[in-house]
Amino acid sequence: MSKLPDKYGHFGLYGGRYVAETLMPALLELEEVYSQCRRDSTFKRELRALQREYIGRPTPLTFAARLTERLGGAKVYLKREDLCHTGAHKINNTIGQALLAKRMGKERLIAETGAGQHGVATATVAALLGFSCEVFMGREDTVRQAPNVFRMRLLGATLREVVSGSQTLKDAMNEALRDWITHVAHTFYVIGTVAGPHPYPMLVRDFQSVIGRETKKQIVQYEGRLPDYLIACVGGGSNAMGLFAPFLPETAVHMVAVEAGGLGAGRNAASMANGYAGVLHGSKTYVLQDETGQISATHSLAPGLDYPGVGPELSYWNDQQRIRCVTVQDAQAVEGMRLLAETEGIIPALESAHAVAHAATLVPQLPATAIVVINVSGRGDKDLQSVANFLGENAL
Amino acid sequence: MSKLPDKYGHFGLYGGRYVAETLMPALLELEEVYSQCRRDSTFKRELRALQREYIGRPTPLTFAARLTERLGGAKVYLKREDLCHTGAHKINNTIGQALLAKRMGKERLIAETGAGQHGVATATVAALLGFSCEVFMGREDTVRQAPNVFRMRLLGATLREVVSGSQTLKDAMNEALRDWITHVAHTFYVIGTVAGPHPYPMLVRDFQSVIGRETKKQIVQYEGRLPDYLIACVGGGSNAMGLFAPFLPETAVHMVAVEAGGLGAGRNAASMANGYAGVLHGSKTYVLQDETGQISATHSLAPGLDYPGVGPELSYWNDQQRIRCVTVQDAQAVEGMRLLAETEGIIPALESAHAVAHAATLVPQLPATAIVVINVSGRGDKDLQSVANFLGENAL
Amino acid sequence: MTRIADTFTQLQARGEVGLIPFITAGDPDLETTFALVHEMARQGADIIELGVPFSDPMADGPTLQRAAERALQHGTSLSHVFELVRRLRQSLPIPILLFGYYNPIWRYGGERFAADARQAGVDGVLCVDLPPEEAEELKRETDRHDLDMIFLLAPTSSLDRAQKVLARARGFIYYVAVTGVTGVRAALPADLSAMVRRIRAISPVPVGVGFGISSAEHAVQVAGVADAAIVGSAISQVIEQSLGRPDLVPRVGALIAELKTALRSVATPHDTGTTIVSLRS
Amino acid sequence: MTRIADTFTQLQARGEVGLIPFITAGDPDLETTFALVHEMARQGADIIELGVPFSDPMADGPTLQRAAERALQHGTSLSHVFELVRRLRQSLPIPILLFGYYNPIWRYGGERFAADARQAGVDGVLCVDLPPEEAEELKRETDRHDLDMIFLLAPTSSLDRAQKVLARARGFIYYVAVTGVTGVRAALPADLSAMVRRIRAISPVPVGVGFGISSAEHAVQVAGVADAAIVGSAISQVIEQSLGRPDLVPRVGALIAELKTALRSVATPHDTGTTIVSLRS
Ligand SMILES: Cc1ncc(COP(=O)(O)O)c(C=O)c1O
Ligand SMILES: Cc1ncc(COP(=O)(O)O)c(C=O)c1O
Repeated sequence: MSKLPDKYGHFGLYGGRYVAETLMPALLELEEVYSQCRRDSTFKRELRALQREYIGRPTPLTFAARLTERLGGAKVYLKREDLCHTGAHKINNTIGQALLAKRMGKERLIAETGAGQHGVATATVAALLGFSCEVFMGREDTVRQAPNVFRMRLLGATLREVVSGSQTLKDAMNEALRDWITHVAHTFYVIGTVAGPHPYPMLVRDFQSVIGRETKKQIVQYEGRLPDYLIACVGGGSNAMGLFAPFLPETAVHMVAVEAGGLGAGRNAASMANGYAGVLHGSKTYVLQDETGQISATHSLAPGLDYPGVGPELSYWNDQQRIRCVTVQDAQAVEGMRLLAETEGIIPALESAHAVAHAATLVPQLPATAIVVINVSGRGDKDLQSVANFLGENAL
Repeated sequence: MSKLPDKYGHFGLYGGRYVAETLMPALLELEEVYSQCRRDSTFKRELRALQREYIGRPTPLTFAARLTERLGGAKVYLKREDLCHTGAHKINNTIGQALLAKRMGKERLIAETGAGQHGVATATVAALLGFSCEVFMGREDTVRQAPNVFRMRLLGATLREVVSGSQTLKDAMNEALRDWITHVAHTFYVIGTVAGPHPYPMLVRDFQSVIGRETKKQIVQYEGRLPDYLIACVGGGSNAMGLFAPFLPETAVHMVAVEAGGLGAGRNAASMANGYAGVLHGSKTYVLQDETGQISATHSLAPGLDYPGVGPELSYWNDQQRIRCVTVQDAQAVEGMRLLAETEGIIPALESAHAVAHAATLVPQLPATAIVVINVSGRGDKDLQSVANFLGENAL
Repeated sequence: MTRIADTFTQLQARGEVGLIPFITAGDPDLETTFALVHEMARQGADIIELGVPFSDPMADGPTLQRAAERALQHGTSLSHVFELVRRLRQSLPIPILLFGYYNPIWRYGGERFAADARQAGVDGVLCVDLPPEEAEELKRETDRHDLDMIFLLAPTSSLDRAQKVLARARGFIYYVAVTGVTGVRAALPADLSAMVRRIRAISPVPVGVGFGISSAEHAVQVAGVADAAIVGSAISQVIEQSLGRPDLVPRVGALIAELKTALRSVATPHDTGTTIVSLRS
Repeated sequence: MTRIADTFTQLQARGEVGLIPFITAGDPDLETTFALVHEMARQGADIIELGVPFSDPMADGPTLQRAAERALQHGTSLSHVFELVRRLRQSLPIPILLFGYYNPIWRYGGERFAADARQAGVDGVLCVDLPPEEAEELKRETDRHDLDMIFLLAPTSSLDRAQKVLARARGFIYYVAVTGVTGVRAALPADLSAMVRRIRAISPVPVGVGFGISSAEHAVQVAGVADAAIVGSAISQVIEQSLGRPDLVPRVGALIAELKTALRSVATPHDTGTTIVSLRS
């Protein structure tokens, strides 16, 4: 694990704990409990058992033969987080946090969700471990991710539709924080990405790092060496950090973070490409905002990327130029989804399709000896309706 | 592997090859190719690699702690076919058949589908291995499983909506057979279950037996012994035979096949419970039919069970009383779905929910020392809309 | 010698190619079927193929699917078909062949089926989905009751397989003209004649050709090589187009007459005498 | 000595509990805010808390969220707020405290913010989401420009943490009355008085209590233990209910008068002299 963040939760300029005083004690307690648990072999054993026997880890690293052939450049491998229980990498994190919540004696989990994947993953672990659960979701997202709303309900969670602000992920997170401030004594807030106040960016990264650790082992097994490129989409950055973190010391491995270019200038969610350092939801990081510091409305067809911030650690590595940040627009992402579906029989989530779309432009420029790993962070089932609408098909 | 069927494809009274003469040469060729492949180490290696690196096998065997506690009887384990790529056990079979098709130099795959799962699984392997693909689906099913229709299209398959007969799975299979008769020279018919003419019931069983082989290894690892009960739902019977087959010689292991009780008498799809021996779609087996031998219309909320026949091997073992056959109705299945969702955070397919629902009545009658394995043959995402409609919720 | 074999002997003696029309019993009702059979016989049909409707006719195209649906709408069953044949037999001299799928027969019971069929006056039976491998049980019964069980060969059959099937043949062999399901087609396969010639060269029984024979031209084409032409969907199409019309029966009659005239215009095929090593050229 | 400290000294001298009303700058427009501040001062407000609107007010309930939305609809920014304060300062003697979230300040630039705030006549600043751990950078600037940076304590704060926060306190300490967000509430927590007493016993600065003080009764309850009562949502509610009405300003004035009267009826709390070992009982 990386030496970052420092003891204040800072990744260089970024990170920290910008929260209401009411929450500070809970964050300090969480930090303390987490630092015990990460050294506790019972905790680690329990986590590993659930990863293996419940989530279905390790997820495969699939050689994409036909995609490789189609793109005509580097060899392409896919890290298959789409095969995780509930359909995305999100559960790697919610399982970990739910185990922490159990340690802390909490009875209730809350979560914000955009795509609904983190909401489903939280509702899932709540059911599994016997917590009550409420999930905050912007009304706009409840419409475009309706099946996930029903999944959460089936899992016994209560859905809290958020009608304030832009009614998307950022507002859901505001509401979740408000609920947490109000019920902090018995409630654990399960944050869905490497954002939020310290220690969340650190612990979510750690729980997601299983992606990168497995990838490292698998690629060495298949190819006898490390990959040249890692590509991951970035909403808050948890699947990206999960893949990247174990490779950070390997300086020959290039890392590409793909942000949501949405519909182009002014209608996107590319916080690192288009944002400025700022403070949102508890940490300092790149934030899409206007010149007076008001947070911008964002757009991405991929609801999991439709967020004006990004995890502070990504901001840090971006400044360090350890990771390179690119953008992919809605239409390209849909093409990326089709490309992977038609060549490999894998329908990626729209979020992950951003990574595929970038690979489609990068890979042809690389020599055949190069190796590229794309993180397929989730499956696309949740996006079928939006893509059908986008394509103007009424066939769904 | 079992010594059944005999060289004519007979399981006792059942099975065989009841097809138009046009198809006989293709079936004989398939039998021949399959008998080579099952002894061919290259084929086996290729299949195993795809199982591991593409499907995501082995799937976990998950101990269901909270379900066990809730039911208050035997210990319950779940075999997690819901974690297979594309969301159900169906792909275990389509991968195998697609590899055979490649061996045979075919260019085109066709398939029938009810729930859409087998159609998606076939479209998936077609994309993966570069076949063209057409999937036959009854119009009624295209409506109730709309997301799967869109998935198949994204995967590049052509959907053939079937408007003849009852417009469900049985009619889709008729149409697929008609297409096959017409294009048999370059087309491989990927049958989705252990039904159809010999050698399909045998080869589908063999490809699905990976479920039971893994389960056997896993339960011995966890419990040091074999389970007392295996429970699986039965549409055509592929997930059931896949789980049961490797346990057939273990006479202490009880096997329960759960058929679709639908809405009760006259509106169900329980072929073994309510049918008579007959000939449908190429083999002799239990078939729901009237006294003049016309095939009955069936009903199940679970489209994958909504079929008037059953694999011939199940008919055989049912007569032998090696497996016990029970029925579960629509409403109980929906309760089974909720039960597993709320206690374990796993939303099973409506088909698999039949097995869960039976477990809910069986498990409380067993001692705490008993061990039950439920085959969670698929995940429920495809069923959310039907269940919402069934429950009268408009919240989806 | 059965009535079917007898018919072919007479045809050969007359130097004629047989016409075997197919209609579905009960389409649109049994009375019309009764009238149709008589009319077809009058217009020159040599053998009547009577379809036993089945709910899941997997070898049939849309035309015959719809014919079966019409017949099943008022519950036409095997018993009804036997009753129809019994009535027809009182005045019909030509052979009647039942054509259908195995399940209704199996459900009726093979032994009972054969006995009742014979007793009603049926001459032969053809199950589309009962290849020789699965036919033994039923064939034992039909043989015992001296019914001809008719087997099929198809464009996909190998020489090996043809020999195996022909070894069991009785009455005649039904050669499926097209790789496909029943239904009218614009053209027959280019290699049809060659295939039929080869089969005929090794067949101990006459060869009828069916599936896709949709016009007088097709009939003529077949007549050059086969012992009989079997016409199904084309007739059912006329029935469908004439539903509810008073002239349904004469319209079908006219088609039969036209087909028969076309067939009579062609000379019977003669044995080629070639040694067959492969069915497919 | 800053104007805020000064105000508390005077209040103590008069044996009075202070009233600190909160309104959002620019709600519904800056002219109204100007009028409201003057009216509130006239009706007895001791310090004015002026909200700087932020798009994502994560510690606020619906009432103050809507107030901020109204202010942002016509783009109220920090520059506008400074301009407003500059105008107010021409005739307003009482302290003005800016209340808001950190991002608009950070984006404005901490140094520039402190300089411009001081220059406009601002006396203190409170960032809801800037706990002492993260405040150092900004505090350096506000200290340099002699602005009071106000910190908060909450019902969840431990004694340890309270001591740490109090060590950095300037002006007064803001005690959050409820575990929750801003907003009117039917009742205050039962242990509120005990908690405030304990904090006051160890605080080097006066203690104001806010969040949820919604009525004269609440104000009286707080007045028994605290140095000042902070009232926000209750006022914004009146503003919201009076939108578009000519008497918006006097209606708010009436509420302030009522609250002030209630507070005046209560004697200032006296030091309890207890040794505090834990904040929570
Ligand atoms: C499948 C998938 N990928 C990616 C994301 C983006 O989140 P993160 O950047 O934290 O991985 C989401 C968020 O919902 C998601 O569902
Ligand atoms: C998830 C699932 N389970 C079970 C079935 C039933 O098929 P079988 O009995 O062949 O396993 C289906 C069929 O579509 C299915 O999708």
